[in-house]
Amino acid sequence: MMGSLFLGASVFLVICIVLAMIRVIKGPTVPDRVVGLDTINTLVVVAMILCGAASRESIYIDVAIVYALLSFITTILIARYLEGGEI
Amino acid sequence: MIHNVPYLAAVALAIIGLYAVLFKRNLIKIAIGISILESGVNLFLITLGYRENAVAPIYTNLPEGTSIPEGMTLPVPQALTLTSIVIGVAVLALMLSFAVKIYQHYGTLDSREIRRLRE
Amino acid sequence: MIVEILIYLFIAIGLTFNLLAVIGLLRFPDVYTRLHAGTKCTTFGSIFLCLAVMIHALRIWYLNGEPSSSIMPIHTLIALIAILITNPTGAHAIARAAHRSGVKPVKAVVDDLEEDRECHSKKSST
Amino acid sequence: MPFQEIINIVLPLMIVASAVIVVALKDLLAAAIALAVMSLLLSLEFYMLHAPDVAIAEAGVGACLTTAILIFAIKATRRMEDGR
Amino acid sequence: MSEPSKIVKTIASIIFPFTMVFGIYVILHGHLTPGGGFQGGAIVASGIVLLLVAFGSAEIAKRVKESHLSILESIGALSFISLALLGLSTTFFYNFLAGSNFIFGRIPPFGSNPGDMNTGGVLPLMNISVGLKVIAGLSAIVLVLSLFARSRKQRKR
Amino acid sequence: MNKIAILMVFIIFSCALISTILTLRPFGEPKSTEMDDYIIKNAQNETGSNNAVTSVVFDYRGFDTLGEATVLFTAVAGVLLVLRRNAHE
Amino acid sequence: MKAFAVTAIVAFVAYLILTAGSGHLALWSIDEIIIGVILSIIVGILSRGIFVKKSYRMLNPKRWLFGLAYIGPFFIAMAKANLDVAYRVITGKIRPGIVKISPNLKTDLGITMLANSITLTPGTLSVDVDEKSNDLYVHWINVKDEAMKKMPRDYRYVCKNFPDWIRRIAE
Repeated sequence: MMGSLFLGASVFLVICIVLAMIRVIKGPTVPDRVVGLDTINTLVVVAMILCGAASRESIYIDVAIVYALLSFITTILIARYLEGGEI
Repeated sequence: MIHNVPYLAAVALAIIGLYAVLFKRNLIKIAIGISILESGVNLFLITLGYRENAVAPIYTNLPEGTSIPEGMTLPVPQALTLTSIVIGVAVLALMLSFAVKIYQHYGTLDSREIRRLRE
Repeated sequence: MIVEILIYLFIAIGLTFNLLAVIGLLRFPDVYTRLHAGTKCTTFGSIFLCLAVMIHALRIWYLNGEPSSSIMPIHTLIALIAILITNPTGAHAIARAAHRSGVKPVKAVVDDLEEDRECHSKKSST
Repeated sequence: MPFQEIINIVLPLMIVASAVIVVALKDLLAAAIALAVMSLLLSLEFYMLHAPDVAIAEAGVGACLTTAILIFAIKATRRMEDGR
Repeated sequence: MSEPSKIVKTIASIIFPFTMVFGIYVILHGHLTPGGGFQGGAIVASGIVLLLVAFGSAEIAKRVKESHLSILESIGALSFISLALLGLSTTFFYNFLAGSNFIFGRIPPFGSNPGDMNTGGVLPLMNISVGLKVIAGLSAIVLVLSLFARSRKQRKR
Repeated sequence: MNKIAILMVFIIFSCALISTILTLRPFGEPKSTEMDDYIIKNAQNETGSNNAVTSVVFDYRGFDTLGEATVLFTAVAGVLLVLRRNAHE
Repeated sequence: MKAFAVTAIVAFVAYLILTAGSGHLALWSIDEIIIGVILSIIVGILSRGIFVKKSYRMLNPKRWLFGLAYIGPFFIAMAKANLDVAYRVITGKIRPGIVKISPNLKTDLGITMLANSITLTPGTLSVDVDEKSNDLYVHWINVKDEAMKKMPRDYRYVCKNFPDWIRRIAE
């Protein structure tokens, strides 16, 4: 019961990711694309947590923590490149 | 046919990667193409090992009522993919360092131009 | 029973705000306003979705009583804290990089940062 | 489980779409960003196929290290694919 | 112009120890939860990328020298091969510690269990050695590439 | 001439890949061999590890990991060899 | 030495939170605790000068209590922020601008907390920070005319009384 509820929520999130990818495809400048990437990061972390809860596996949530910590590094790396500083 | 979409996606990734390797002229783009090809192979291997209504082959806090051999995905393809990913990043780094060095020598990243300049 | 209603409510709120974030990402005209939508709404929505998962897991822990069922709520909390810390900082980094790489805010009424930077460059050049 | 099937149909299509963008874009920095999106979605797909080990490896390598190496290489050479 | 902003620096200094703790957690719990030597090594190397981005390579040069990295890599490779060789009385890569009631020598009960750190035989030790190797290798790659990019840029000026 | 050869290679490879896919088993029902069932059943007893993937990586197929470590070492050595001399100049 | 101790203790606590539920010794097993001690020493050595710089101000428990109390108004402001963004997404009414505010915060941690709170609260997004005077440049989605009159802009229009809260927490 609860499992299919969480899975349905993650299907909805996947559809949100499809919409956010339109911004990554269209984005006229590179910062627009980075904004899309950032949004997709958060959505994917939440989708992972929901699917872990749906399949009743508590150990799956570690993957979400890894993503939440590491996606930040990618974002500031690209931001540093864009503002022209030495990395 | 509609259920076989992951297989088709794996093949499509491989074909896209192959296209980038064969038809693009920028060396960094070629390296990216090889990376995409390798992602396709990884996806194919993982898809081969997937079982419907199964969980990962890890016994820690397994949900109750899992039948032991049938209720788990196959572990061997996952292990192979694991080694493949680390090899992939190492090889990508090697290719990119060669590309950077070539740019330093010839001042261009175009593969045909480099071939012409070398002669 | 009331717990289930709470879970349904939280999931509905979270999904609504995530959808709003994505629509805002598509509709707004420039980088800064898109960042408004993409940061605030996704953070808020993910707080509620994580809370729903945590309530569900805490109920299992309460019914079950084994220490090993405490792993799921605690790890979800850690992931939520990581999102809460890193998300606004990433937005700040992107906004700063966009402004420095020359993206101007569309239809801006006032731009103090641009004025200050021009003043600064004039001073240093003279 | 129809939801699982929907996810397993939509996600691979998105992965292929992002791969097409990677090859089509002329700006190498944008291509690197699209590659990061692709590896993100690939990791989610691995997760849905119940391979969390591989998902963690793809997350750690694809989210940070591949992008970092690519951006360092782009910084050492030049950003556009063709043109001076 | 070239410094990253104060906010990014502060958040990076807060995040960095937790990234390290989580990476080592993933390495050490490789035989219980998803993870292992490669994954944890990639996470720790990403932590080093975070330092590189937020504080510049001077900060890293204070802490880590190239000789440290090569020593780490050698230690990892040597301990991996010697752990494999120690089981040679039966076969190469024989798990000689499992079931011996020595360190890491317990056998978990069959089926679902909450996970015990003291199991797994040589697998945790191998995880640690491969983790050291991956940390050293990937950080060396990233550091050398970033140094090269910087030296190129200075020459252009 | 050269371009036509490349195009031929591309088309042949693509056709081979697509025709392979059409003959595969349906998604989600793999042919489970004896090896996989053996590993899933006995990994916990033989290696004492809860995670079957780790026991495959380091125990049943340790040679693969050895090869992987060699490749990683070679790649790192190659990168250092190519780039390091330049950083010192 | 003190920096090392603080970092190691924080790492140890983080490890304990990560491995909660592993045994019956009040949620932890004895093996995990032994390994946690070793790990915290390693992490302390690795990141001794990064996590704690010079000030030990945050060791005071009163500041942590204020930090907990800060969650309440912050969450209310965040809910308002989201309703506001929802309104602007649907109607498309925006009047953006970048304004400069001087909240007079001195420490790095304080300015970081303020910037992150500003990013998550109604209609504002921190764009840049002045390295010397700690002035914040804020992108405001709906600029009010009252705030534009004086040149050192009044920060109460942008971020209510958050600087006072943060002064109590971090300074």
